Amino acid sequence: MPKAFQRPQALTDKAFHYCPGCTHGIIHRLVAEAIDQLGMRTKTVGICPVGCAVFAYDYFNCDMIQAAHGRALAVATGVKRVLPDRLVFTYQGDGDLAAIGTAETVHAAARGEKITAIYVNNAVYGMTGGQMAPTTLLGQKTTTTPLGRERETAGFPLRVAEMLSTVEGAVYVSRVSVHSPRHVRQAGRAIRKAFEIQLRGLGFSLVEVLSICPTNWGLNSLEALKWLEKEMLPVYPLGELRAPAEEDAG
Amino acid sequence: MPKAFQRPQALTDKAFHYCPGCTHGIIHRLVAEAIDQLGMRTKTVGICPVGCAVFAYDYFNCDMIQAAHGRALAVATGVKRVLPDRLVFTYQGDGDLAAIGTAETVHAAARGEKITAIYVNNAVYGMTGGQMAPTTLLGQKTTTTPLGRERETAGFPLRVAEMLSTVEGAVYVSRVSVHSPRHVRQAGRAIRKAFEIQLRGLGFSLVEVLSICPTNWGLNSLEALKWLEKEMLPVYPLGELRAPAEEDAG
Amino acid sequence: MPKVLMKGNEAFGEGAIRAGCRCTFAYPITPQSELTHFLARRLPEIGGVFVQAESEVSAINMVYGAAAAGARVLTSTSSPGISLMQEGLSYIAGARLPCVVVNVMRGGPGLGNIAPAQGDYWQAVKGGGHGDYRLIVLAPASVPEIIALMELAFDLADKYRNPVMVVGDGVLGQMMEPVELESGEIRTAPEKPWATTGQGDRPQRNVINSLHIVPEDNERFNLDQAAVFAEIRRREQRSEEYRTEDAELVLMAFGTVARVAKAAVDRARARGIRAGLIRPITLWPFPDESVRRAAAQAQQFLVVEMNLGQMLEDVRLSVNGKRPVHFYGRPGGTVPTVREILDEVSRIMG
Amino acid sequence: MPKVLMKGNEAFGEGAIRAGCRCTFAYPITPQSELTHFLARRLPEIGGVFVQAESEVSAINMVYGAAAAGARVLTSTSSPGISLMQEGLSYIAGARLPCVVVNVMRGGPGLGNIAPAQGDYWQAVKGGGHGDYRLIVLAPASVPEIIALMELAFDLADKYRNPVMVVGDGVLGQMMEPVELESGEIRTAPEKPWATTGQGDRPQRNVINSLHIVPEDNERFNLDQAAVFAEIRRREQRSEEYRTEDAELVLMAFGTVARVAKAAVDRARARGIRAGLIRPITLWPFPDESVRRAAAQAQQFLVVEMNLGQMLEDVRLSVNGKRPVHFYGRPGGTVPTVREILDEVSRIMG
Amino acid sequence: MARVTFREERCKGCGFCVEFCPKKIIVLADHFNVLGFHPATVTNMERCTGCGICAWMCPDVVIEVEHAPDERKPAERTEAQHA
Amino acid sequence: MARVTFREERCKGCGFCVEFCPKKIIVLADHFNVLGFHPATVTNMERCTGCGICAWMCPDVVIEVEHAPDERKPAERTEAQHA
Amino acid sequence: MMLVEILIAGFGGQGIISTGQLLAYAGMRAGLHVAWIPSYGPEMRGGTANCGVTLSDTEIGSPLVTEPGVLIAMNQPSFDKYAGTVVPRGVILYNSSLAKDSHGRRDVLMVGVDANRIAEELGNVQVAANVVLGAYLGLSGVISVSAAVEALEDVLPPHRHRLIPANRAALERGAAFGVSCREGGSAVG
Amino acid sequence: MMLVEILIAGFGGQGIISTGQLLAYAGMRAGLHVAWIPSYGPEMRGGTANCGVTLSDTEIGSPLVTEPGVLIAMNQPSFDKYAGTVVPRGVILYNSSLAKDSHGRRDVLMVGVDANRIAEELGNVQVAANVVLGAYLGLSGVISVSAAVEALEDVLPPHRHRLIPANRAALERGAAFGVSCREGGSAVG
Ligand SMILES: Cc1ncc(C[n+]2csc(CCOP(=O)(O)OP(=O)(O)O)c2C)c(N)n1
Ligand SMILES: Cc1ncc(C[n+]2csc(CCOP(=O)(O)OP(=O)(O)O)c2C)c(N)n1
Ligand code: SF4
Ligand code: SF4
Ligand code: SF4
Ligand code: SF4
Ligand code: SF4
Ligand code: SF4
Ligand SMILES: [Mg+2]
Ligand SMILES: [Mg+2]
Repeated sequence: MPKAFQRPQALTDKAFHYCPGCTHGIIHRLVAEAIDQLGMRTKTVGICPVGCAVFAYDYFNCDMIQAAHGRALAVATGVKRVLPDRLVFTYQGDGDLAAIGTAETVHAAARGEKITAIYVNNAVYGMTGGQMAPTTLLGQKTTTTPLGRERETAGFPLRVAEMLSTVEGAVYVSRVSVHSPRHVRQAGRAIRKAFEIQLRGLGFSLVEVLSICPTNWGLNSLEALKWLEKEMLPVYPLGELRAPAEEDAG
Repeated sequence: MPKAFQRPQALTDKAFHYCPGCTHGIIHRLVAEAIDQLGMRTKTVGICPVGCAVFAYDYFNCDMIQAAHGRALAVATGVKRVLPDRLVFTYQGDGDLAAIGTAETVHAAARGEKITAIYVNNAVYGMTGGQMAPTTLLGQKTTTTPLGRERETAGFPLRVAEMLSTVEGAVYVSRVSVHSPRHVRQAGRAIRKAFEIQLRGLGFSLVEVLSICPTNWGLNSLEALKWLEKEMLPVYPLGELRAPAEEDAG
Repeated sequence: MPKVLMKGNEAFGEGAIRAGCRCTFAYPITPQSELTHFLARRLPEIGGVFVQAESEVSAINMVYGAAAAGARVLTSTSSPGISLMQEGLSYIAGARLPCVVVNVMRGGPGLGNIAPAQGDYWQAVKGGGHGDYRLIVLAPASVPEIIALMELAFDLADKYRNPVMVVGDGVLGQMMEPVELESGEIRTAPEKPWATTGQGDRPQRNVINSLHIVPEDNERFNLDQAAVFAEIRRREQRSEEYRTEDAELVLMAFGTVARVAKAAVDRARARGIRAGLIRPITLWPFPDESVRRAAAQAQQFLVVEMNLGQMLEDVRLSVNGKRPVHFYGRPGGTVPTVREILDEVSRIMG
Repeated sequence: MPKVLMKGNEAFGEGAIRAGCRCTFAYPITPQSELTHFLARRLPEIGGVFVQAESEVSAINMVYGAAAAGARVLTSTSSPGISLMQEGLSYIAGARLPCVVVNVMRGGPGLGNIAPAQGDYWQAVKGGGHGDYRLIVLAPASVPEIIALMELAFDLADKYRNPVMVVGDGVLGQMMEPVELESGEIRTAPEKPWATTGQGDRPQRNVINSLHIVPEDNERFNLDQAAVFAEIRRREQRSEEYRTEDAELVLMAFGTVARVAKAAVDRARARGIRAGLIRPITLWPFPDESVRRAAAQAQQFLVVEMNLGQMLEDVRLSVNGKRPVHFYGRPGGTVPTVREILDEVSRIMG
Repeated sequence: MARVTFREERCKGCGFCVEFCPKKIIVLADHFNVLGFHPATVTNMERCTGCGICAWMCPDVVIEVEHAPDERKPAERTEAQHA
Repeated sequence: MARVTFREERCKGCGFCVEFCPKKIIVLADHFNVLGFHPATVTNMERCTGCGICAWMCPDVVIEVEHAPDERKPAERTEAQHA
Repeated sequence: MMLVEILIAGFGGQGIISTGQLLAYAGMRAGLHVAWIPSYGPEMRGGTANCGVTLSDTEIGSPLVTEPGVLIAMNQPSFDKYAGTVVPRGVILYNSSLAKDSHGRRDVLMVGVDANRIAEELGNVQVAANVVLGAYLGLSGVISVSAAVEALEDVLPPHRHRLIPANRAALERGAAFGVSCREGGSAVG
Repeated sequence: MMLVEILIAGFGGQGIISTGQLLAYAGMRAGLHVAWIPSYGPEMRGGTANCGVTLSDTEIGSPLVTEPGVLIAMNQPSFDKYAGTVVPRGVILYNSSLAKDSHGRRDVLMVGVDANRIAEELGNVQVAANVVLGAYLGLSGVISVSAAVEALEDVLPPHRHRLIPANRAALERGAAFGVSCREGGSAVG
């Protein structure tokens, strides 16, 4: 029988180290599928962050670089400027891309670097034990906001996609989620579109993917999917915030 | 005869080191006037940047801190959290606030720090010899874009005010200019309003002031004012991008 | 108060609070994150401020601001985070601001790992930042000592208007040991007439600054600081000596390793080898007085570190060619065992 | 080619281009900005890439990416910028990536000033970043030598897969001297089968990484690197010796100061004092062989630096107590004069 | 008819496949796998449509789906189901 | 009548006051000041309205303006002139 | 001189961390020097947890437990990973509800405890680790079970003190089993 | 041994930098070791500029000119700031169009050159600094004026070679004056 679904070529056979139900795994698969679909596996350089996805270099079956916390987009810039015809992507968490890496993010976008950022927003620092992220919701309890994030002392959730949609070099900015099969499907399309836009040389692309962290949210995986849908979607509405005018991709 | 115009109290008597016609001087005066008007001179802590305004600690007649390049808003955060009832402002150039200091800027805004950033956009790195700034216009010649800024390699001008207007903690974001008496007047009002909003504890405020750099633009001062009006205004439109709903200030 | 088990990382926080610190700016990183959790909970309870910065670069500059405003202020991180703080530390030293910085060291270089290590010794004591400055560097070896040295750290910082670094490692940060929290008095910071708090009633405004555009001015600043550093070197050397009185072989180790080395000293003595230990408590100022004194009698030195040999150079500078100085190191996140050290001791004394 | 007057800062760029570097990521800072101006103009002309990064943190991480992609890549800054690069440098060393970093040193600490200084010696040679790693550090003393050492720097970086730092100071960066640009061959980088260029036809994908989560793995990495460092120490020490053959007093100085010291040697000789000079060209590996050799005969050493005494320690470690080592330093952006050095020489040889 | 296979040793028992299978034919087994989780398994393969949703939702790429060649592509089916 | 005074030693001759004085009564002098610039000066103080615009536009705070007490506030005047 | 180094390992959620702390507190109450150290970092992902406890009558050198004298393995992966690290003549206690002796070492005392079953009988599967700890204490006598029972107050935060009885029962049931092993030699209960 | 250290100072825009480079190139053409160094940084703001040139027949130690043997002061602030730094028996040439001898030093040779006027006569006030340089060369003879004239090609980029005649004239007018001073002793021209 033909395979309706099989492990993408652009994933190695290594088992993920993620917690049960962690949607990092789904997002990995979507990225790998997009690479496969574009036939770019041997022409891709991926850059993984510091964050739960730090071992992504073991998972993506292409040349990979492990970057310092927050600096993946600077590293990607270095790679792409040397190898302009490769597919170059970063895979980063919200602490990595939206806290310590804010300047790298904004300026890779402003320069219109022809790279793609896969930005996993799970509203928390997963790897280091559930601290507040820039994206943590108001009232959300984390290890550094034990009473819930308070606007007076800890400020407001940062909406990276909205922010970057004001930046001219960011030609494709989209927010997707993976909390249901339909959303997984949309997320896959957005990632592929971002890659295509990169390959067409149009500029910087970012796909923000809402993701769950059952471990640090203190929920089981299914509860976590529901929490994402109920709590995160209102603050982080899905959709394409910026896309090239000519709609021939996807 | 009464003084219609005199040196503000919040300026020391020290002569500015700026180049002839450099509008940093006008902006200094406006900040000092706003401090005087609010009667806050002895309750103000100012933070100056690295940039042409690095010596501002010699000019503002209040307690002053000289910060590392780009970090003025982090320093201001430290000050304000310790001394919540003081008026705390930063004075920063576009290299300082919008390049190396991007993360500090975005996150001071996201946290809604009750501080005010006076952001001097002169489309160039003045102090270090006229290199490209994030705000440099397309086609503008600088020492690091000798053929003019090209979108393909150097990207697009960054619009800080637009970007920050997507950030919830930034309650007052305004862009003004100083190329004519009318604009100087508006700029003064905006600065005062920002300070008032800070003192009312509403959140973060930023006033972007378009400014000239005759030296590095290679123009005389009057030509530079015209260039600002003709070239910069279309890219950096003036106005309040964000302001608190209740309009009782100024 | 009864004894409680306390994590090293929490002890850094507890010590800071007891020192009167009400103000922390930090960014999480393994293996020190519990420090941020502890203070994020405790400081607001006692009217203090905890801000999770967007990065270590930002954290150290927030510290700069809070210190300028006169507060006793803390930041804490681990190796890569300390590297990011180097510019800020140089500015803080250049502006003569007191503050305390904790480094719970982990394996390097680069991302390395999160295991205990001591590879940042040079960075701490020689200055990882630019220009001529010094950090006072303290190295506790147990959870109770963390609390004591944190209190000392804030006092020294204020006394000399200089940043103080307290270094631990993954073991020290993660372990729990019993501590007895005496209900001792909370310390308070001395008056800071130089602080930029708003001019208020002061006759003069204050300025915090490290820019001295005229070279001769900057040189004068540097020479004044050199005098401060010399005073610190004279007055603040601290070390623990263990069975050195009659030691033929002196082990030198700090922090976690010193605990292992101490056990090795006992075991060596049991085997009839006259071993002793000098444990530097201040890594800078390095306790060269103790070492010189020991070198008058001991025949051999053995430096044990969790790195490729860094404190080794300071020991050699102190011994100044008078005795052989040996080295045993385990870099990259591994902790030497008593057995390994004993083997090394036997090899030398064999 | 005829001689042209060239600025030191431009010579760094020219040397890089001649070394086959086509790729620079940098952020402007006085006193090295002309380097960015030069390369921003020149590199695009020859099909290269110049990117003005948004900060030094970003610049060094762009370098990391470009080096991983197999390019000969340069960044350049001055003291505070180097401090900001410490995390990135540690990562580059940890990932075994070759690259060249220029530091045109200025007065510190903090913002300090933009005058020539050597206060970043320790930062360069002991590792300002976290963990056990080493930079190869070269110190040219003239504009023509800048070009030569930049070429060497790229070769050494590729040979040992290690970052190389070339240090100058404000004087060296700003001055113009005549250079003769031989139309020598442009160097090219060796094959880099490890580079992450996309797998292409390679049987295996490549990974660039400094994470070794298992301590034993990280230790193995550190020990392998220690062997590389030992080899570099053995093979790559470079220094210039001037009139040392019969010297009773050996001056030690690098960079700009060494030029002044050389003039002082001549003047001292004219006064009948047998002085000589060792000028380390590699600050790391430190030329301890030369120093040891000199110590066999010379009675005294005098180290002259534009700082409070940093290379001094390496000289003392090399001399190892055999001879007195004196120091004369001018920190904070001031340059010692021939006269001052002579006075010091007379005092010692008095 | 379609077939779904599980790399049981990689299943972490998160239950996503169980939750999202439109036919509700997946359950978590009683036994533990080597990782210590109750692994997912299909109770009634006959009813499987080969839609692939279980595989799409599996964070650990545990599941492979095969289906008869003449059927519609799984994407289309899903479209219909979830539009 | 109003009076405008210049701290001549601080003037950098940028010409802003010259350009923006609505009465066009300011010129740059022929001589150099200590800084080496041609400093600004008022040619005909009689015509000065004390509007303060010269002072507002001066980047070096060289200018002080005094005016008779009964006049409108300078701000209002300017409003009228520049609205 | 007495020095015991104990490694406790299992899944996250099995109460590994607090069982280790309980042992440390009990040691403290018994007047011993104690140190506790967890594993930390990304190996936490995928749901494993372990910690080391050192008990000694003299100052403790390194608190790292790399060559444990005692291993408490609460699941199969932990058994597989750590059984080989136990020193000769050491003790391995494993949760025989979830793991079997895959190793077959003869130079250590190997004790299986059907901890999940016992815990379920006590109405709370979460106390399984304390059953095994009880077994160790019963077996070794290194600290009295009553010290451990008293230490429950130290470990459990006030709002969880209602869990004390179940944990106490777990310790005691385990201890009884441990004592029986001591009497009967190596055994699987 | 010959070693001359020359400081050239004035306003930005007076051509200070290129006059210094011209002198360095001229020295190169004359077979000397040369070094040129500008002042740099924020003191550039406010419109001052200066540079140091060292000419020597042996290798040059420090190129910094802190105690110049020769000062060319193109305006009053420069004169005021640097006149005191010139070594005894040194030379100060100043642009008497814009500056006067405010210092009155007797231990140096003090030469005023009405450089702006001369340059204006030559139709280009921007060559004033080269008038003074010419005067120095005429006065000192350290390098021939023709070497400096030839070096104009080295300093001026090709698209500015049309400025060579004016600069040449400036050097020569200055040199003639310088020679006259040498003959006539200290003078203000
Ligand atoms: C310079 C530096 N600072 C801090 C850390 C510690 N650290 C590692 S991952 C991380 C945050 C991870 O959060 P996020 O990026 O949101 O990724 P997630 O784990 O949630 O996927 C932090 C703070 C580090 N490794 N390096
Ligand atoms: C870490 C660091 N990097 C670079 C510099 C050099 N530097 C000083 S000011 C400046 C930019 C100034 O530009 P801007 O902020 O726009 O201010 P302006 O001078 O235009 O007012 C730079 C790059 C520095 N001092 N520190
Ligand atoms: S900690 Fe959170 S983000 Fe990280 S692997 Fe676990 S569930 Fe995923
Ligand atoms: S360089 Fe530009 S910004 Fe700086 S003082 Fe001069 S004119 Fe102003
Ligand atoms: S392929 Fe579809 S029907 Fe079959 S088991 Fe998976 S989800 Fe259920
Ligand atoms: S979705 Fe995957 S990991 Fe989760 S239960 Fe199903 S097969 Fe197992
Ligand atoms: S006050 Fe008004 S009218 Fe008078 S000089 Fe100034 S600008 Fe002109
Ligand atoms: S505006 Fe000020 S500096 Fe400019 S010419 Fe007028 S008085 Fe002088
Ligand atoms: Mg996250
Ligand atoms: Mg600017």
